[in-house]
Amino acid sequence: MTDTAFRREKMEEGWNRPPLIEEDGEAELLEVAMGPHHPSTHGVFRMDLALDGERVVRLKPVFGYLHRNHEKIAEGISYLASMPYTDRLDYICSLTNNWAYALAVEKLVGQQVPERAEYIRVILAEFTRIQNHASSIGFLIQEMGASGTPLMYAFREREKILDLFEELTGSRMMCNYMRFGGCRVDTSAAWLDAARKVVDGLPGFVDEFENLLSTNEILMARCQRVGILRPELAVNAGITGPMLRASGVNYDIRKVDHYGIYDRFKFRVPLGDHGDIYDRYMVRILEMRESITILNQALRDIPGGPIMDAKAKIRGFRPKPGEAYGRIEAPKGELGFYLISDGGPNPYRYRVRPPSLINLTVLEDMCLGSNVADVVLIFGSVDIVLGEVDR
Amino acid sequence: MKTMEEIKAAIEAAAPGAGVEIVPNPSPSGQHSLRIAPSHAVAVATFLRDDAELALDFLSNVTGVDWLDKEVTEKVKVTSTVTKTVDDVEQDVEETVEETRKRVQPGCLEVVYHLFSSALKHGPVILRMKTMNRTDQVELPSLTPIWRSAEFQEREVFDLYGVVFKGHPDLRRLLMWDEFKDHPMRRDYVDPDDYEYEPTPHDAVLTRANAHKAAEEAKAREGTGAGL
Amino acid sequence: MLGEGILKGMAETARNFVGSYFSAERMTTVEYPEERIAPIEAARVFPFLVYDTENWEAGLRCVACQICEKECPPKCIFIEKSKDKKPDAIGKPQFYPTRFDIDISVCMSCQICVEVCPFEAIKMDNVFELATDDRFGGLLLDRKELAKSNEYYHGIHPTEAARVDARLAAEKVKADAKSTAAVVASAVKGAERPAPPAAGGV
Amino acid sequence: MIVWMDQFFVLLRNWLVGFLPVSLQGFAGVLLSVVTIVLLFPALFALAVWLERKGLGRMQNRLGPNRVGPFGLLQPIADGIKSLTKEDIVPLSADAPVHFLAPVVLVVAVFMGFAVLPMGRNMVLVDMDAGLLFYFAMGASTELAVFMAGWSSRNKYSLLGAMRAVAQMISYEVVLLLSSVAVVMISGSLSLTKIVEAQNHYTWGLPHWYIFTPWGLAGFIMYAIAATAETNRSPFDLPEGESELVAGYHTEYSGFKFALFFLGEYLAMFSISGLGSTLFLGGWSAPFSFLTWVPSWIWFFSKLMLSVFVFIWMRGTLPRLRQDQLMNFAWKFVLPFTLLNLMVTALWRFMGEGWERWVVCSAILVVVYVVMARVSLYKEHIRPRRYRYAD
Repeated sequence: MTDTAFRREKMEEGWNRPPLIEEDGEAELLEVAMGPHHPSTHGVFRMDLALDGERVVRLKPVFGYLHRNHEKIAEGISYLASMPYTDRLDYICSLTNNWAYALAVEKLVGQQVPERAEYIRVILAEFTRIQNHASSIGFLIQEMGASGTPLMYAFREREKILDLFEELTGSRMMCNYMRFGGCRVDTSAAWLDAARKVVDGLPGFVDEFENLLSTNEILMARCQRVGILRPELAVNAGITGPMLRASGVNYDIRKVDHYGIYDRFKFRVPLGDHGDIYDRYMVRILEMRESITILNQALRDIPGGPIMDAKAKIRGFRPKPGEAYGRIEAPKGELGFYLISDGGPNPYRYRVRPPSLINLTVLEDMCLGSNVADVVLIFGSVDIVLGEVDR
Repeated sequence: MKTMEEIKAAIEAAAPGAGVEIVPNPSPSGQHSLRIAPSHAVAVATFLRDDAELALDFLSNVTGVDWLDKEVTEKVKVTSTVTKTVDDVEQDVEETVEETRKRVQPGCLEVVYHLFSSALKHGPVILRMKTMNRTDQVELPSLTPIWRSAEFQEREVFDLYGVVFKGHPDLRRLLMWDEFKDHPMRRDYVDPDDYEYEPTPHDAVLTRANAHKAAEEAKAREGTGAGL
Repeated sequence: MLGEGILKGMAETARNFVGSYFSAERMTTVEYPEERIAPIEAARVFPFLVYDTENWEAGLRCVACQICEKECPPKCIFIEKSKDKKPDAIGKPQFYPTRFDIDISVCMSCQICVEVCPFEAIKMDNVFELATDDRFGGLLLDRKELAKSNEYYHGIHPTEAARVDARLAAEKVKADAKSTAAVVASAVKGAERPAPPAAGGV
Repeated sequence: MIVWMDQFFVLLRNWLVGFLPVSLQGFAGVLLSVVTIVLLFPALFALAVWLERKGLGRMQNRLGPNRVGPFGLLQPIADGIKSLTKEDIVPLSADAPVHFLAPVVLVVAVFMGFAVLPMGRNMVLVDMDAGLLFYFAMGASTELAVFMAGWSSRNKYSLLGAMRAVAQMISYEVVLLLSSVAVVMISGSLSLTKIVEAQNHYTWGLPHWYIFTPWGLAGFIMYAIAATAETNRSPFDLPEGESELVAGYHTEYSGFKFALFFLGEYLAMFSISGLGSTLFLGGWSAPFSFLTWVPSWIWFFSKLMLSVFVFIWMRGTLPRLRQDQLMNFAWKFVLPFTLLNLMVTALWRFMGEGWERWVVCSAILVVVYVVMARVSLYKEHIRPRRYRYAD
């Protein structure tokens, strides 16, 4: 069959149908499936949009393209063996995932963590937060069409932080570092000095970001009063992390739960008043600055001592029956692990509370009535990683 | 924050007949939970959210748990009065004997809600609900109208465990595709044979995959239609 | 507010444009195949098996206890235990793996096999250029390909290897003392296995 | 010698044509010039692509292409070969003839514009009296090509991109034209060679370029904004905003047709930069009187490359606007300001020589600019924010 004949035949079958749908016989709506392979869906994610012109009248997120059934896998392997899998949830910040899981298991078995290990955890978590926020802002501005310049600056700094991670944990992204009752390897003095040097360079980097972006009129025009999320809805919909604080709700699990040793550090929680994209952007910038102050304090005060609790077990780890929910303030929001033990070597139930997924609950509410271009931005400002959304 | 007993009392005062039951948690985490009757769940949830002292406005986590039917072997201390001769005198003595009994604990699907308060910064208060069984009576009331954050998580529980949430605005599969039949997170879920075709050092998987492949090819040869 | 923000941003990119020619801080690119960074000691890629003596087959530390196989999260290790015992490096009869395969296309470099191994027999390599065009044969490493000498281990992870050697030596002294004592007491059994070391990291 | 260098290409052409019979000389001369333009500008396109990738790379602290040839200079050739050997995909439901014609129409229309650009002294293909009008007529027909591409592809993203492109290009066409009118008012001619001649005078060694007058500067800025929008370059690259519309109107183009679109975009950028430098930057005239010995075409092309570099610089820095903001900006800010600029130009024309006209014209323009900018930003509620912290 010739190409033309084939084409003609297909057209008769209805391939030539114009891409417009009728709704209620009134408005002609354009249905667009944004994703799963769209440049700005951060991976494989789909939004089924209905557009009136360029205005969004309906948005349905579709998940599951990256679903690996992480929880099912974890129920079949030992507690320790799930640790490297947590790296692969939110692969930008593996260390906070490690911490959340370790914290949940420590709650389950009542494990203590030595002081030095707690300090190392805080240092690594704050480094993770900085690099996550920097690259998430980079991605956001990339989606605004700045040809990746802020993203590349973010990656430049992230590279330095990842170098630190690699030197300590042996891997840049899949760190697999924390253990129940401490950390896997100790930091050397040289590593701490290198970390201090990186921290000294960070304020300059944040300044660079701010010069480049914060007062840019185009960025302000694009971000201000777009994608507004009211605080009541944010709380009700379980939004956590910078997104919740950008809506003006003072809820930072580091301050609420004081998990680890966060009560020893002096830091503030930046809050936004409008709950729009610009607030989310600025809250992330300001949180980076607060993280730098935490890092400075932690690197100054870090004590000596062991990094693993003497009673911690690597082999033959069998928690007594019971359950525990441990949560931390991961860079993207509340990352929780819910574990039920039946006394066996494997968890009976292992549940991840993914901030990325739950923060998407309000995506439609934020996007209704705005432009296609804004949908991309609003989606970017939520800051998700599909590895965590789909698990 | 109030203790579990106080919360229980408060709920029972606000929603009589809620059938609140404290589920103790023996682990060092000490996170005890409250089991509520599904029939009163919405009322209880509304109370917990709106009560000024509790103000549990933030539903963090919704989890499904699958409890299979299981045969429990438990040692029960049975106390009975036995007539014995002690010091040549017949006496009624209370004697405790440990008996090993077996019984089948019926399985169920359970949904666990972790509640926090963003205003008062306390928590977690853990709510649990049970279905009647694991097969046909798997309906529970949805708490999405009370807390929006349950929307995707209840869809996930529906998808992976098969709990049907009544009153959920948009109950579709979340992670698996719509045509998928089973609920993969259930404990008795069996992987499909074609789960892994790739040769691995684990011959069992490989054997199964090869068998599946062969069967499928045979099927295709017979012309009885596509495999899956 | 009248375009200053835009100009400020343009100044920042201009600064980086010029800076990228002068500052190594800004230009962090490593042009990989020609240029390489110094090997990082902590780096972990895929596991290998340590052997002690000249002969790799006889000197393998692995006693086929299969803990790593059980603990491996993606289940990429496959071990067949021997039926007989052969003397190990110290001369004590031990089981040994007749087959030890690691599918590095499945392995996720998590190092858990290293952590759970009580015999310091499996360690992480830092060779990462393992690309091959044979997906199934080329990436399934058998025990011969996995065996690397203790000197090699010292070469890539010097501090860790020194610590491991010290511990093994201490254990050997202890085991020798015990076996001597056992011989003296004519308790024929002797120590069947070295006592598993105390739990705790690597 | 100086004259010989300056007129090198003209003399070369005349020498070559001299070999032919007189009856053919006129035609052959034009043909030769056309061939030169058709070869030269794609070569310049290759250079500009290299420059863009290298420049963007350096702005983002990357190396840019460096594998093909020395400094990656042969990269454009590799790209060209790649795009030539790629499969040419036409969507099943596309309107095939229109789909095929669109890139051709684009490139032809853009090439036509070069006919009237004076690229050096006596170096103009057709010295038309109404050269400016011809240029704009040709420039406007590129919109047709863009819409043909978007419509014929039968892709929703293409359609949205084409709709955006047409709206944007028509709006900014108006501004482009009106800001050029100011030049015509002063120089009194629509002929581009006359406009250059009018600027080719020097006072105290400095040229009489129109950019060095208040109305000229304002006109140039407005022209630059409109030119950026007209060529769909960042920050006005909405029609092909890859984060929103995948690739806009050329989503469904592959292989050489895509390369033609790419070429067309760059050629449009060259021609519009060339026109801009002709109108405001004195065309081929030297920037200082003591530099007049340098051949005129060198000045023209260095000005052109300089403006191309500014395009690249902006692309490396700025995020893109949203469609409605873009239209608002065009109709509510740029257009009124350009109209005002016309009046200021008239004032300048009739106030006669003297310092008063400098003061009066500058004052009017600055005051109106500040007031309009502030009012429009205020009305859109765009302003920097302060953030509060919780402890």
